[in-house]
Parts: sequence; C-alpha cells; structure tokens
Amino acid sequence: MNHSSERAASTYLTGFVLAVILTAIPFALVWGGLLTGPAVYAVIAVAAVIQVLVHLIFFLHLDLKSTPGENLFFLGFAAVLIFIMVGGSLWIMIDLHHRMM
Amino acid sequence: MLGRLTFDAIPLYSWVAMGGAAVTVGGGLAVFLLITYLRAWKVLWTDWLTSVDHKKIGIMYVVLALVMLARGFVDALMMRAQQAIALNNDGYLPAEHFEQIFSSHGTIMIFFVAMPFLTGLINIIVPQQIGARDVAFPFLNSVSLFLTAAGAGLVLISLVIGKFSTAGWTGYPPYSGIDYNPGVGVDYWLWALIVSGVGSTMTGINFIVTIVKNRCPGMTYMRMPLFTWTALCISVLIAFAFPALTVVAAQLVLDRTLGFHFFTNGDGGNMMMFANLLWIWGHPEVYILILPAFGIFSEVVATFSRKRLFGYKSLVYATACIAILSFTVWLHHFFTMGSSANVNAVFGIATMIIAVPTGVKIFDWMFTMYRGRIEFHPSMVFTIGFMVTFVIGGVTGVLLALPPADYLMHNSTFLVAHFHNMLIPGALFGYFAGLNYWFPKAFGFKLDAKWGIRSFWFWIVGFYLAFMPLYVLGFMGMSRRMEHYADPTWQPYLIVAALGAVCILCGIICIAVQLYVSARNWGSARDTTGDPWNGRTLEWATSSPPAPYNFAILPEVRDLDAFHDMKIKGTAYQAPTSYEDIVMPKSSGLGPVLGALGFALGFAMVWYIWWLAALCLVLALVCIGIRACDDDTEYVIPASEVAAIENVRLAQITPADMHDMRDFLPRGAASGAALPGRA
Amino acid sequence: MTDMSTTADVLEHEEAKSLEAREFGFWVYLMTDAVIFALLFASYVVLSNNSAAGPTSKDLFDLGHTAGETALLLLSSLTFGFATIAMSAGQAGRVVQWLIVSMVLGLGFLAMELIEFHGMIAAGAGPGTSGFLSAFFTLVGTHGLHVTFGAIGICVMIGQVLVKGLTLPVRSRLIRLGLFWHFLDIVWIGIFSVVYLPGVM
Amino acid sequence: MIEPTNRRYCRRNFRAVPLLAIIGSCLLLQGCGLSDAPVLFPKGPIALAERNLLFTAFALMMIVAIPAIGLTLFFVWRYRRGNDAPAYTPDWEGSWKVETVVWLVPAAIIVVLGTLVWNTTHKLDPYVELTGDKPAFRVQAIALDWKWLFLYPELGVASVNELAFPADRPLNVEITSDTVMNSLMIPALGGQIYAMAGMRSELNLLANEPGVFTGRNTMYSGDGFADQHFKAHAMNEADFNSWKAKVTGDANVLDAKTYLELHKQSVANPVTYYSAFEKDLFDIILRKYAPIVGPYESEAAELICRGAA
Ligand code: HEA
Ligand code: HEA
Ligand code: CUA
Ligand SMILES: [Cu+2]
Repeated sequence: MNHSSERAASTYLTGFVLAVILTAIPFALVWGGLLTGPAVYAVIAVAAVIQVLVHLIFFLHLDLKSTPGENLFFLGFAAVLIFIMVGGSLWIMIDLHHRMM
Repeated sequence: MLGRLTFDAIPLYSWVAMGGAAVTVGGGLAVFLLITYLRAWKVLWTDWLTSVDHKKIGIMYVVLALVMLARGFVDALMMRAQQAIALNNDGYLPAEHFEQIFSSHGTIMIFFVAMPFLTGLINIIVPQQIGARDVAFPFLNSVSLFLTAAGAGLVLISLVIGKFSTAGWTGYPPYSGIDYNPGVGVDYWLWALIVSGVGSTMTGINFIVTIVKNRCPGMTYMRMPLFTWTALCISVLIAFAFPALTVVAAQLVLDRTLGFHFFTNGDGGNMMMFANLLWIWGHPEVYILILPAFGIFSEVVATFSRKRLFGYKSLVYATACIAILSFTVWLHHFFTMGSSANVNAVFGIATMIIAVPTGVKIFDWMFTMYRGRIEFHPSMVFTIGFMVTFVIGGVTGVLLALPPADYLMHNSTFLVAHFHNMLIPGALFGYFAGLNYWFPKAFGFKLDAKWGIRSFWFWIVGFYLAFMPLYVLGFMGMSRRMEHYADPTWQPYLIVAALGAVCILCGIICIAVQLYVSARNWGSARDTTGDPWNGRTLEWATSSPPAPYNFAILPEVRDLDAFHDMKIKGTAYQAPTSYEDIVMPKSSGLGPVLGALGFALGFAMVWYIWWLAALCLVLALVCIGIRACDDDTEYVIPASEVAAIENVRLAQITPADMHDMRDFLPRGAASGAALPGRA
Repeated sequence: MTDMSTTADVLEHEEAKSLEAREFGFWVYLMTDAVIFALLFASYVVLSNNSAAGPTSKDLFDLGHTAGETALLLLSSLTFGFATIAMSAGQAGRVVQWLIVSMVLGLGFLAMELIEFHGMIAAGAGPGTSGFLSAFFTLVGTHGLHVTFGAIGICVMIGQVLVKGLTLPVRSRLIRLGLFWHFLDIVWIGIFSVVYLPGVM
Repeated sequence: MIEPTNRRYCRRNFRAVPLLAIIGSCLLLQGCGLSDAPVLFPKGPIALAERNLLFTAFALMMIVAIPAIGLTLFFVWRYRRGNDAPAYTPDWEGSWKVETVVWLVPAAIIVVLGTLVWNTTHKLDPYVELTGDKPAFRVQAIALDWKWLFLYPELGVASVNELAFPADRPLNVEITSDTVMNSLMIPALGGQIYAMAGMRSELNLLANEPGVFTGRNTMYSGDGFADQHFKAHAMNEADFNSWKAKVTGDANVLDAKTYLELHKQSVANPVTYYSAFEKDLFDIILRKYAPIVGPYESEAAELICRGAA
C-alpha cells in the first residue's frame, strides 16, 4: 500500500522537466514549421509515447519491482486492448473510406 | 415542465399496445398489493433491498432475470405467431409493433435476462468458491444491482409511457437517428443500456478485485474452480468491453439530443463507426454470456461424472484464449459493409481460431465423462444437451466466419438460428444447469429432479423445432426481422418454428412447476449438510443457505477440488478449536436510492425533462459524496455468536447425510479408510 | 491473523485489506476509463476531416492557447506530487496548501478550455456543425469533465484532511485522487498530440 | 442425494412428447421442397462459388463435429451410473496424448479453413470485376424508403423495383442510399453488400442464363421493410431489347423534381420506368451526404441536396 507514498521531490521534478522537454519538442516543430510531412507525425508520436512513459514512471510511480504484479498486468492488458481496438478501428475505417469515397 | 411528455404518450392507439401496457401496470400492481397484503414491505426493505450480502444480491439478480424473461418470452411467442400467419397478409401485428417487439426481445434477453442471470449466479457462488466472506466492494455490488434494475425498469415503462425502440437490439444509425426515428423509443433503449451498462462495468471491476484479492489461503490461480476462472475472465471482458458500449451509446445520445453528427447521414457523420464501436463491445458480450455457462458445465460435469475434471489446465488456458481472442474478431458482424478482402480475411481467420479453444473445452468435458459414473441429475442432463447442440451452433458460426459465405447468410434467418443456437442450448442451458445445481446452496432445499428433467426435454425438443427450420429458411432467402412475406414455401417452416416456441413454453411451465413442487415438498428435500451432490469445490463446504459470513474460519486450500480433498482427508465438517470475530459490511439504503435516481435520470433524459435530470445528477453526486466520506461501513459479528451459529449447524449433520467417499478414493488407497470425520 | 485480540484490531486489519483492494479497484477503473478515451480518440481521428460545410481544424486551433493549457495541467500535476510528498511526511497543513495550488491550476486549465469552447461556438463552430466538431467537443469535453470531477474531488479531500486529519482512509483516498489527477495528464498528452498538433498542420 | 432412477424419467419422456412433435413436423414439411432455395441452388457462378465454400467448410468441420457429438453420446451411454462394467478412474486428471489431439486436430482444420478463407475472400471480393467475353453491364442502385431505384447509365433510363440486365454479360452494380443503411442482395446470384448514404459500394454478379430472381433489402429499415423486394430479370438479347424499348418509350422522366417526389416514403411501390434521368443523379445523391461540402455544381444538385434535407 505504501509503494507510492515514499517519494522525494526530486522524482517529481525530474518527471516535470522531462515532460516539459518532451512537450516543447513537438510544439516547437509544429509551430516553427521546422519539419514537414510524415516526419513530424513520427516525432509527435514518439515524443507522446515517451512522455506517457515518463508520467507513468515519475508521477504514477510505476516500477517493475515495487508496483504490484496485478496492476502491471492490467496496465499491460489495457495497453494491448487499446492497441487492438484503436488500431483495428483505424485500419477498418480507413480501409472502408478508401473503398467507398 | 415535463419536456415532451404529454398525454399522447399513453398508448391508446391499438389493442396490442394497450394490452402490453395493461399487463405491465397490472403486474406491477399485483406485486405491490401482494407485498402489502403479506405486510412484507419492511422485511423486503431491511432484509433484501438494502442488503449488501452477495448471496442476497445474487438472488435478487436472478429474480430480476426471471421477471424479465416473462416479458422476453411473450415477445418471442408473438413474433413466432406473427410469422406463422403473415403470408401475404399483415398478420395480427402492424409493422410498428413487430419492430418494437424484436427490438425489445433482443434487448431484454441479452441485457435483462442473460446478464442478470449470470451476474446473479456469479454473485451467489464465486465468493464461496474462493473461500471469501464477501465481494471486495459489497456496497458497489448493491449499486450495480439497482442500476441494472433501473435499466430493466426503463424498458418496462416504455410499454406504458411512450414506445420502445424499433431499431433492433443493435440500433444501427442512421435509422436510429433523430431524423428517421424522432420518437422516444430509441432514447429508452439508449438510456436502458447506459444505466445498466454502468452497473455492469462496476460489477466487472468488483469481481476482478474480489477474485484477485479475496482468495483464501492456498487458493492459487491454478487451484481456482473453473466457474471462478470464467467469472474472472468475463469480469475482465466486462470491464474492458463495456466502455465501448458506453462510448457508442453516449455518442448516439449526443446525436439525438444535442444535434451532434457522429453517425448522421451527411454533415460529416460516419455511421460505419457506430457498427465498428458497437461490435467492439458486442462480440465480447456474447462471450460474456457464454463463458460463465462454460464454467457451470465444468463444475457440473465433474460432480455428476464423479470424477476429477479432465484437463483443468487446458480448460483454463482455453478460457483465457477465448477471452482474449474475443477482442480481435468484431468485424465479422459487418463483413458486408464493404471492407477489402485483406481486412475481411484477417478478421474471418481470427474468428475461426476461437473454434479451437472452444473445441478443446468440449473434448475436455467429454473426457471428464469418460470412465466416470454419470448421474442424470437435471443439471447434468442440461450439460449433455448443451454439448451435443452447441457444436451445431459453433459449426454454423464458423460458416458465418467465412466472409464469402457470410455475404449469403448475413441478415438472414440462418444468422438468427446461429445465435439462438448459441444462446439457448449454450448460455441458457448453462444457467439452468446452474439453477438446478446451486439452488439448494441458495435456499437450503433441492429442486425436484423429475420436473427438471421434463423441462429439459421440452426445452431441447422445442429448441430444435423452433430454430432448425430457421437455418433452412436462411437458405431459402428469408431475411431476419420480416413482419410479413410473400413466399408460400416459407410458411410450413415458420409454423413448425411456432410449434417449437410452444414446446419451449411447456418447458418454462415445467420449470415453474418444478419450483412450486419443490417449495411445497420443502421439508423432505432439505439439505442439511450443505453438500447435496457430493460436490468438489469450496461452496459446498458452507451451510445451505450459508451464514452471512460464509466461512466461520477461512479455509486452507490444498487441492484444485478443495472440498473433495477435505472430505477424503477427513478434515471436512470439523469444528475449529476457537472462533474469531468477523467483520461484515453494513447494509445501506443508498444502493436502491442510487438505482432510483438512475431510473429517474434515464426517464428524464428520454422525455427531455432537463430539470429532473439535473436534479438526479446532483442528488446522485450527493449520495456518492456521503458514501465517500463515510468511514463507518462495517460491523463485527462477535466470536460467540459465530460459535453459536456454527454449533447448531454441525449438530444437524448426521453421518448418514454424508457421502460415502470410498467410491472416489485414489486408486490403491485402502478403501473405507478415510471416511469424513465429524465434529 | 492469529494474534488479533480486540475488535479494533480486527477492524483495522480489515480496513487495511480493504484499502488495498480499493487501490487496485481504482487502478482497474482507470484502465477502463483509458479505454473510453482511446475510443473517443479513435472516433476523433475517423471524423477529423469531416468538416462538412463548417470550418476545419486549421481555421480553429490556436497552439499558443493549447500550450498554456498544457503548462497549467503539467504544473498542477507537479504540485499534486508535492502534496503527496507532504502527506508521506505527515504534514497536513502542507498537504492542504499544495492541494489548493493544484486545484487553482486545474481551474485555470478549465477556464482556458471554456474560453476556447466559447470562442468556437460563438464563431459558429459548435459541436452540431460537423462530425469533426462533434468528435472534437466530445473528446476534449470529456477530458474537461474529468478535470472538473478531479477538482471537486480535491475540494472534498481538502475538507477531509482538515476535518479528519491524515488517517489511513484519508491517505488512501488522496493517493487514489492523485492517480486520477496524473492520469488526466496522460490523456492530455494524447489530446495535444492527436488533436491540436496535427490539427494545425 | 440423487437416485440413479432418474434415467427412467428421461426415457419415458423421450418417447412421448418429442417423438410426436418430430414426426408431426416432418409431415408438415412434406412437399416443401428445397429445390428453389436460392442459396442451395444458385443461378450464377458467384453464388455457386460462395455456396461451394459453404459446403466445403461444412464437410471439413464434420471431421471433428461428428466425433464430438457421437463420442459425447456414446460416453454418456457407456459410463452412466448403474452400468457398472466399465472402468472407473475418479482421479484421472489429464493425458497429454488426448490433449495434443484435441488441440491439434481442430487447429489443423482451422489452418486449412484459414487458407481457404484467405483465397476465397480475395477471389470473391464483391468489388472485383468479372471478366467475360463481353464488358460488364453497369447499373447504379439507390436505396430509398422503401424501394430500390435502378439507373442504367448505358441506356440512359431508370426503373423502380425492377432490375433488368442482359444475361450474357456480367452485372456491375454501384450502390448507394438516399436513406438509412440498406443491404442489397439477390440471393440466387450472390452475396450482399450494404448501401449507405454518401458512400459508394459495389457488387459484381453474373447469371448463368436468363431467369427471374428475387432481390431485396436485408437490413431493417422501417415500416416498409418487409415489402422492399424486387424482381431481377436476367434477359436474353431479344427480351432485353424489347424491355429497353418499353422503358425508353415511357413518358416518365426522372428529373430533379420527380426524384424528390420518388424520394418520399412509400410502401410496396409499383414497378415504374423512366425514359431518362437527371444527369449525374447518382453522384449528386452521393455528394448530398459528402463529409466535406463545397458549392453546388448545378441547380438540380442544389434542389436534390436541399430539397429533402
Ligand atoms: C439470450 C438471448 C435470447 C434468448 C434466450 C432468445 C429466445 C428466443 N428467441 Fe430470440 N433473439 C435474441 C436473443 C434471444 N432470444 C436476439 C438478440 C435477437 C435479435 C433481435 C434483433 O433482431 O434485434 C432475437 C430475435 C428473435 C426473433 C426475431 C427473428 C427475426 O429477426 O426475424 C425471434 C423470432 O421468433 C426470436 C425467437 C425466440 C424464441 C422463440 C425464443 C425462445 O426459444 C426461448 C424463450 C426464452 C425464454 C423463455 C427465456 C429463457 C428463460 C430464462 C432465462 C429463465 C427461466 C427460468 C425459470 C423460469 C426458473 N428471437
Ligand atoms: C453466446 C453467444 C454466441 C457465441 C458463443 C457465438 C459463437 C460464435 N459465433 Fe456468433 N453470434 C452471436 C452469438 C454467439 N456467437 C450473436 C448474438 C450474433 C448476432 C448478433 C446480431 O446480428 O443480432 C452472432 C453472429 C455471428 C456472426 C456474424 C454473422 C453476421 O452477422 O453475418 C459470426 C460470423 O463470423 C459469428 C461467428 C461465431 C463463431 C465462429 C463462434 C465460435 O465461438 C463458435 C465456436 C464453437 C465451435 C466451433 C463448436 C465446438 C468446437 C468443436 C467441436 C471443435 C471443432 C470445430 C472446428 C475445428 C470448426 N457469430
Ligand atoms: Cu406486403 Cu410484401
Ligand atoms: Cu461475434
């Protein structure tokens, strides 16, 4: 139960700084028009995924060792399902779009 | 003040509608008067409605399912009768009624018969099977029950005030959109789904936590009975699939009430997304219905074959496989929407893969019977009927999973036959088996076996008669949801199907007689040991009906068949050296109150009575707030009281009631050496 | 288990167990909520080009505004973290201070969001204009609604800390609220990465 | 405790009710030959291929389904309590040999079926145009409440609730809807596909020889749904030419105004012919529901798109 209480301010600060950087990069790219085409999307996606991990680790204190196994299991399960549902939906809908419009 | 609710909402426009309304109001009134006559209001409120005991909640779920069954079955009979006569004429039902009837039949059967039935059985049994005293969140459990009841109430009241949806249980837009369906019917459907869906989601979360956290010492995952395994799997399915239903229903509500354009024709809506989201929930949903039945069959087949379950691990893996795969196949419900061959083929293949773990289950049950001593208890007979008939439905399911074949069979009565073939001999037979099997656990006396067997024969024969013709009609080009037709060669089949429904009616009557006869013979069919069938799993270690706390001392589990193991070792029915205080959750009236608020909220949203909706929301938030700040939700049963209850129970058990375990000893063990001990 | 003599002990033990169950249950709830958001994201992506006769995302989104919202939300996550730290140290006063800061930041975020919505609706780009805008308002609005509930939750928790002190149940609730608050940040990362940034390109 | 005598009830009941019922229904079904079941006896190569797939898959599955049903019944009979002869192994909990068989055999069948699905789904994709010695005959089908409108771009004519096409040419149908979701199906010729507003789906069919087949909407669409069926006539050259002459000579013309009239809900609409239709009618109906809307191309477009909305 106490796995999430004993944290130092440094954890949160590290997380915060990382998050700021990872937010700033895509914003800067789009704002300044520094990159174009698919590359921008790739950068946005990668930054977002990393930032989600940063939040999970530094703010939600996810830790492969101390977090209870079932919490990790459900997190992983949700991630897989979200991938299937969102990925599947987009695949289906984009395919349908191409076939019918 | 009352939104769009006016006197026109009372269905004075036709005798069918009036009849439905009259029966609903009359039924409600009759129940009300009966309770008043019996002066049972106080008992009902304090002992039942406010109770957070999982066994009582479970019983209330099953009662709800039975009440709704009556409605769902009347719908089914009416459809069968209509189609039997409506060759080149309008039959006795105008289209506007027929469409309400198939919509409410599907909705009721799935959401308010099957779901509460299985939730009820899980509620009664799972905590006992894992050696727990209650579920993880007893109060939440009560809220879930009353939200489900609120949804059912919305469907019922649609008969009296307004109309029900005409868009089928799947409610595809744009037909269900405001442009084509401006009335209140679809809104009733949506709010019934949303309100009860929230309840179901909470049930899912509740049982995940219960099974993960509340198992008794020694109950490892690989020692959990299969029913508990299926309960865990469907809880996960519920928790992760119902959000999709919530999203899609909420989006349709926004379209209808606030003029959004998610699924409208034009204005940038995309109706295909509705089908997509609906079936992301819908396909897992059908496995939510079937998996608990699989769990029940697993328990029943082992008990009444007098054998250990064959291939326990296989069964567990197969269950988990089915649960996960069920999230990967949803497109098979709309192969004909126009997806490219790659998409259709991938989802078709994914669908067929489910046949493998399902087949493994069938074979494992079969080999459980192999070299057993099969007793034809009603629950076992239902199991056998299931195994034989379900395979047929599975095969037709796989046929539908071949996209080019589905182009022919989609939306036909072949599909209708497929899913009834899964739902009736699959899910329902499972629940009936569970009913016969666990009834003594819940009520303390056994159900009459003779009438149980009779009901089985009517059900199975009725099923074949009612639905095999529909397979044929599918080949003959008959679509589903036809109010009348012009092809004379269809009619004989439809008449047979109607006869089948009548046969099923006899089956239902048998069940009613069975309940009545058993209750009348209450004294002679009493179960004093708590273990009427020589059961194998932990729920048989409690008394029948169990004490509020189930287990005075939490059991220590050493084997998959925990209770069987205790009986063999002679540790069953032993009084412990001392008892402890037991902490139990307090009853709470907030559950029924939240259910009532859910009902009123749904009703208000259906009729656009905004102030009432807002009021309900605020009151609900207040209730939740009150509960959230409440740190005093439990009470203690002192050890002395526990001891008193347990001593009475143990004194009742005579050696004569106990099972002769010699039959079931491992080979080579000295026979007669290990009769169960006694307190 | 064995050496629990008094009723109070039994109760406390049950309590600890039930709080653990609550935390796990809350975690599962967050996962289901994540699925809800995921599907709203999917709906948005599918509908994002369906502007019908109305304005497109390019016409409507203002990255500066979004950056401001992001900053507020991120900061409030940090301050909530400080509240958690104060809680571990048992400093009830500190906890309340940091909670107030977090809530103010959250309310600031909500205010900015409402300004944005109001501006869009005033400019004839309400949720009933097109599929794109329906999906936009639903997705972003649902997140906003969650933030609102989070803010209400913080109010309630401030009250509880003041009235009851940092008892075991109160701490547990605070931890769960923290999970919720941080979780909303994660959803927001999705929103600016899927809605706003691609929207202006 | 349960007495083994229950078996007797099973037997007695089994004789009485069900047998009678089964015999009764067999009598009832006498003479309801399946010979015109369109799915079982298709009238075109597409439907035939789809049906054959159905049969093949069914046969394949029987390899496990029959043993599954048969063995179940056999075990029930043989290991019933009271039949004390057979062996009894109460603690037998598994056998890797049995497990391997029950996992692998169904898996093998699914592998075969899977391959079959992959190939046939690609081959029978309804969008794939059929190649014959003659080019495909193009028709545009529009779902309305509750009728089907067919446009014949080649002939410049249109018909309601009747589809005619030359039997010796493949049929290519472009489908959309000016109402709720529908699904177009002519069972004797092949499978169905949805008709949706703003979207264009396609169906490619072929009839073996001249004939009349029933087609319908299979997707529930409201009060008139049951009557939303039509006859599809595959005609030889002579018949088709006279049909063409008949329709071309019809006084009715499907201009924008007439279309708006037709668009109104009607049940069991009689067969109607139009000797001409509004230019680009199909595309106008499609663009009525387009996800991104620009200015109207023509007056007719504006009338049709606005008129019914
Ligand atoms: C669990 C689900 C379920 C069940 C049990 C049934 C049972 C039956 N159904 Fe239903 N049906 C559906 C789910 C179900 N159906 C769905 C989802 C649809 C699609 C709706 C749509 O088109 O949108 C449908 C549609 C449907 C149609 C419309 C077909 C069409 O579209 O043309 C018809 C036609 O007659 C029909 C008939 C029957 C009949 C005769 C029964 C009967 O055989 C069985 C009667 C059932 C019961 C009597 C209930 C069982 C009893 C209990 C659960 C408790 C009893 C216990 C005690 C008394 C102790 N069903
Ligand atoms: C309890 C409910 C339930 C269950 C368990 C199933 C199980 C299956 N269903 Fe069914 N289905 C429904 C309820 C159910 N279904 C409903 C309600 C609908 C329609 C909804 C609507 O439109 O209204 C539907 C619709 C439906 C469709 C859509 C058809 C269409 O709309 O055109 C498809 C297509 O693939 C399908 C396939 C399957 C398959 C492959 C299985 C498999 O899981 C079956 C697996 C089982 C076996 C195969 C039998 C046992 C196995 C063996 C003996 C081993 C050997 C077998 C082989 C190797 C093949 N189902
Ligand atoms: Cu009336 Cu067909
Ligand atoms: Cu399915």
